[in-house]
Amino acid sequence: MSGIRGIQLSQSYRHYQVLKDVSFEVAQGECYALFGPNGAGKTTLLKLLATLQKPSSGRFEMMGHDGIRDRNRVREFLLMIAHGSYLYGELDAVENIRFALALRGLSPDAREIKTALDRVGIGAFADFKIRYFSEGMKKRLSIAKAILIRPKVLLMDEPYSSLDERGMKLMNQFIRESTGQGASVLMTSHNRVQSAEVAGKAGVLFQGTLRDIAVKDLAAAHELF
Amino acid sequence: MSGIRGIQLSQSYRHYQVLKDVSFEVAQGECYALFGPNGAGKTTLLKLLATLQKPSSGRFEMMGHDGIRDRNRVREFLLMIAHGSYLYGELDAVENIRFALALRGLSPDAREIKTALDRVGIGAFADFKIRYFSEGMKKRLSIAKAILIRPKVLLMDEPYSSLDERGMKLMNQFIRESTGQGASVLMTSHNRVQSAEVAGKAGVLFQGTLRDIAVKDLAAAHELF
Amino acid sequence: MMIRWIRRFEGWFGAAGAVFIAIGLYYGLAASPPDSYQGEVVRIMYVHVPFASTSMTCYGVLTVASLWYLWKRDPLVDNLAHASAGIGVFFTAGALYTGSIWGKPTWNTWWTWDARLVSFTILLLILIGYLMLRTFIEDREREARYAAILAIVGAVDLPIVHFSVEWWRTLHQPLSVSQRGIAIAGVMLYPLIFMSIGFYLLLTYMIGVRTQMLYLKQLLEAKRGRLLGEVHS
Amino acid sequence: MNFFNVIRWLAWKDLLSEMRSRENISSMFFFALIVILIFSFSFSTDQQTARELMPGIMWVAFVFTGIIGLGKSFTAELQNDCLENLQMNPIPRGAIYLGKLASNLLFMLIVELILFPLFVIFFNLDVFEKIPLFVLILIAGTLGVSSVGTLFSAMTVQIRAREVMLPILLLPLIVPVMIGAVEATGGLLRGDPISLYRPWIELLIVFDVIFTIVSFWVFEFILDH
Amino acid sequence: MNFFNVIRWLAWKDLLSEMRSRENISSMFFFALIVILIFSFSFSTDQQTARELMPGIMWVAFVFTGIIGLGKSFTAELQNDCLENLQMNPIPRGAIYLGKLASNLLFMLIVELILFPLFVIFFNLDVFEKIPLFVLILIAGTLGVSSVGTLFSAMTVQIRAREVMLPILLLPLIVPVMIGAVEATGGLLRGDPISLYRPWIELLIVFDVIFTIVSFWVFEFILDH
Ligand code: HEM
Ligand SMILES: Nc1ncnc2c1ncn2[C@@H]1O[C@H](COP(=O)(O)OP(=O)(O)OP(=O)(O)O)[C@@H](O)[C@H]1O
Ligand SMILES: Nc1ncnc2c1ncn2[C@@H]1O[C@H](COP(=O)(O)OP(=O)(O)OP(=O)(O)O)[C@@H](O)[C@H]1O
Ligand SMILES: [Mg+2]
Ligand SMILES: [Mg+2]
Repeated sequence: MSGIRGIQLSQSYRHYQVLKDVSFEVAQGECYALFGPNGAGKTTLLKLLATLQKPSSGRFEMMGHDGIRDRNRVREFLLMIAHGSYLYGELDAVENIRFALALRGLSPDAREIKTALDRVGIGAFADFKIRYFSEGMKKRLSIAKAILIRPKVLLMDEPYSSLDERGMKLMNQFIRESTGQGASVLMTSHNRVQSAEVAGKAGVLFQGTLRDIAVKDLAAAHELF
Repeated sequence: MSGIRGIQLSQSYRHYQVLKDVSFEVAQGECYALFGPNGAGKTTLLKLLATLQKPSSGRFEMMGHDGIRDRNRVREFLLMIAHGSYLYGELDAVENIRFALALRGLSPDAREIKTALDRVGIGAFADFKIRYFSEGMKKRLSIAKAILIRPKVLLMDEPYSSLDERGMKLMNQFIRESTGQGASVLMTSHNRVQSAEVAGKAGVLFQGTLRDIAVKDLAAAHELF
Repeated sequence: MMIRWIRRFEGWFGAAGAVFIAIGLYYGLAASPPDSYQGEVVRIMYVHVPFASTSMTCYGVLTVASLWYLWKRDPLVDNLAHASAGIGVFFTAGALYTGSIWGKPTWNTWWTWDARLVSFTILLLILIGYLMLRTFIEDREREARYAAILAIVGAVDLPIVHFSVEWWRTLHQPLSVSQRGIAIAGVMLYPLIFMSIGFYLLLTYMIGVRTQMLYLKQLLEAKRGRLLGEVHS
Repeated sequence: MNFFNVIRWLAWKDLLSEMRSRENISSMFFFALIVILIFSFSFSTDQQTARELMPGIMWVAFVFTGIIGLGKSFTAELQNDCLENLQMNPIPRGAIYLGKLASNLLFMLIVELILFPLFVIFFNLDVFEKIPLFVLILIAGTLGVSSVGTLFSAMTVQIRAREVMLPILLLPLIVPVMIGAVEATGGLLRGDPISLYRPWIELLIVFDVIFTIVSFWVFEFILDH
Repeated sequence: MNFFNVIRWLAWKDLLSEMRSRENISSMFFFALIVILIFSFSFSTDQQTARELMPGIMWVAFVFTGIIGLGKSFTAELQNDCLENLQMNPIPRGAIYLGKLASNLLFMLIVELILFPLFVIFFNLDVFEKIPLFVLILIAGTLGVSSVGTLFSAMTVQIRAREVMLPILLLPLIVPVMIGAVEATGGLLRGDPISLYRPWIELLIVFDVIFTIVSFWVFEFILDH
């Protein structure tokens, strides 16, 4: 049973077909890195998989469950880390984590939360309102949340963006840990160097279609698209 | 006369002092790359220089003009490229460019605009509403705008973020061209590799203070902060 | 400079205010006779009128301080404006409160849609709006700037509100009860004068204390900020 | 995931945010106050007419204030894409509805109860022995507004022109609620025998029940494709 | 940079956006329509009272509609941080004010003129020979609302709780406008001799002049530190 399996997914907008019969598979414990030019449809693909919009045609499965029919099942597995940080400005870091976890039926104790925040380097800001966080600090908080949730399927839209170098390392460490525990990770990225460190599989989305590439090609100098 | 000169700039927020007596200088035709951990105050520094907020203390000059007293003069020189793209969702790419340039008293002809859009690779989307643009496409449009405006001082907050590789190259090409024509560029970045290609000078903002580093250190593997 | 000045004199103002008010209360409650029309109720006048006029003065201070702030950008002047708005709410509410207590026996209603009442209520609303605006802005400098703008625009507006409302009501119908004709003479004048002077001294004292408090709070925040900056990053 | 837990956490989050920022309740209160004053100004020619119009003025003010509160209820979820997050989480949509309804209803009722003494003063009412019935009418009317209101607020927040679309869609639907509430309040204040305005209260309750059930049921289709 | 050019371009941009999306005018129109209906429902006891209340109803509806339009005017500038961009550009702040005032005034007047025939029908008015004077009152009242309104809209858009703070700050200040407009309209419709309501029209004009000048002057401090 694979972690994520996309089967001929298509998405059209009013003027324009963005995804054309995209199929792919991410095994459990595997990280798939998705590249592609600006406007290729990477974010669109992630949104489909996150059950945020319905594909124009095609279907997908997560942990063996149909992503459209059984979407409430699928939602128990997946976690998305995207440009929006899903945080409430008036609550502080700890309260935001509590709330996010409560929605999944989890109630971590204060020590666990503290450990996670320390690990991502924002322990000192635990009682700061999110409104005052910088972009990178919000991203780090998202990692802390993911550490505590331990999802089976991780969808990440440009995970490295707005993170500093230590932050990127942290992110990769977290991805490696997740895959180590059997999670499937699908990420989009423009950062080949960082992605190459964790990706087990890679693909390029170009003109609506997905083409697999070798991970070692990521390190090579030539252009992907 | 230097392009940008910061003199003991400090910024405190209600709870918190972010910048402490930061001084630096960017000559004309020079590109300064600013690094620093998440939450160091890089974005804050750029906002001060862009005349968007007033420093708690200290002052700065651009092209010899005082940035606080003569801020209307300074605004004629500077252009900021930041996370927000400064674009109107209901207008298309060309109209957005026209509007942005009109505010500076420029009125480019259709051919010029077309050339700039083609150069940044979104010529085909010239009459698309911005609302439908992906993150990277918006960033590219910002570059096109900058190409047409040719500012004397360029402030850029994470210029490479959400650009694909070709986009990053484009950005560097544009930066080199600008400095070649005597512009001063100040950018923040988490991407050492790309920045090293264009930066003539670099600094690290850490715990509120700015420390100059050698550009060749950017390529080296050790940690900056 | 100014803050030292405030600190030196405010105590005297407070003490003098208390003395004047005490004398005024004595005269007003004990030594003056009841009014021939209104009886004992008239004694509310001795607090109502000072309340009303001090609250107008508060808005005056607020306006001047706001203009001054936009011109010089002195944070202390902003504190003064902030303080006078807060104190202004207190005195305005006091005037409304005593007025409506007075209204119940004389006009036989707590409230009527009369010119003065309405324009005064609008004064209160502007002051409260001013304070709310301040709480909804994080940035100190912007908070001061926007608040000053609101105060100035309100200052232009208040006379217009007052006069237009007055025209409106007088154009259409006579005031339900005309109370302007109380003969203020002799025994009733003295307590009023004492109370008024006392209220003005008290006002000065309160604004002084509050300004100083806001100023110190700001200093403290800045100091704490510098410390936090060292701890955190 | 426990249904009632989700409701509790959602309401907790809204109440906590409110206690932090004190935005909603204080601003709704003053908005209502000002609306009442403005109405009284524009409509009241004499004391007698003013008292006759009072139930109308009161309910129009409550409904407008409610609409402002309802609008903010879901726009608060737009920051950092929090709404998408709710959508992606494995929680019953109905629980989201009830959680939001609870906090909306609570905010509105608090504001109305603070305003009530002012009405008594402004309009010289004499209602002290009628308070229980009055509170019943208040709750019934407010629930009628906020049950559909919460539904529509979730809907309009995801479309363009949201600030206007909420009142445009909501107001026509709640006309019966308004009529019922105005008539019942009028009857009560005039001191009519209860048998005269009892049908209006019954109408309100019928509406409440129908609206809440229907909204609860269709809410699923608003937050999910 | 030419002062009038900036005004022209700002208004052009707003009108173009409006023509594209047709958001403001159509939604303001329906909002006003519904408000009027709701009022008529809640207040009308008999035909005679309804006609007497009509100027009040009309102006309350216009003012609330105007507030909605004013609110959107600057929130539209928040998308993609466009407001920051206006602030960073070397353009006179007064020109921004007048440009925005122009488009706001225009939108409001268009809506009011579309609604007017409906009033004539609903309330059985007989005004055909009075139309020029009526339009004068309309323009004077609307300018009074939108002159301060544009100022406050720029202010509140940059703070928390903006949706509520705009009416909270604006409504008390425009009480004289409302009174003047209601009285003048009432006098006109009742067929009073002009000398009776002429002072109200004068009040409106005085208010317009004072407020436009004051707002123009202080606007500078809103968009600049
Ligand atoms: C809520 C109700 C009331 C409010 C808001 C109110 C407000 C005011 C205001 C603003 C002033 C002007 C102060 C100044 O110009 O310095 C004033 C003065 C005065 N009020 Fe009231 N008032 C109220 C009720 C009453 C009542 C019920 C009475 C008497 C029956 C009364 C009698 C007076 C008198 C005698 C003065 C001073 C004389 C004058 O300047 O005209 N007021 N009040
Ligand atoms: N709602 C929409 N309506 C019409 N077109 C859309 C819509 N949303 C996205 N698009 C178009 O779909 C294409 C893909 O967008 P998407 O955001 O998925 O790109 P992306 O691969 O994530 O790009 P980037 O690397 O720049 O983030 C773009 O060309 C965009 O213009
Ligand atoms: N309005 C504000 N009020 C209080 N604190 C703020 C405010 N804005 C920013 N900060 C704080 O200032 C610090 C610097 O923020 P800034 O956005 O400048 O960081 P940055 O260097 O750009 O970080 P990143 O790399 O993550 O973008 C952060 O700790 C942030 O919490
Ligand atoms: Mg994307
Ligand atoms: Mg930043």
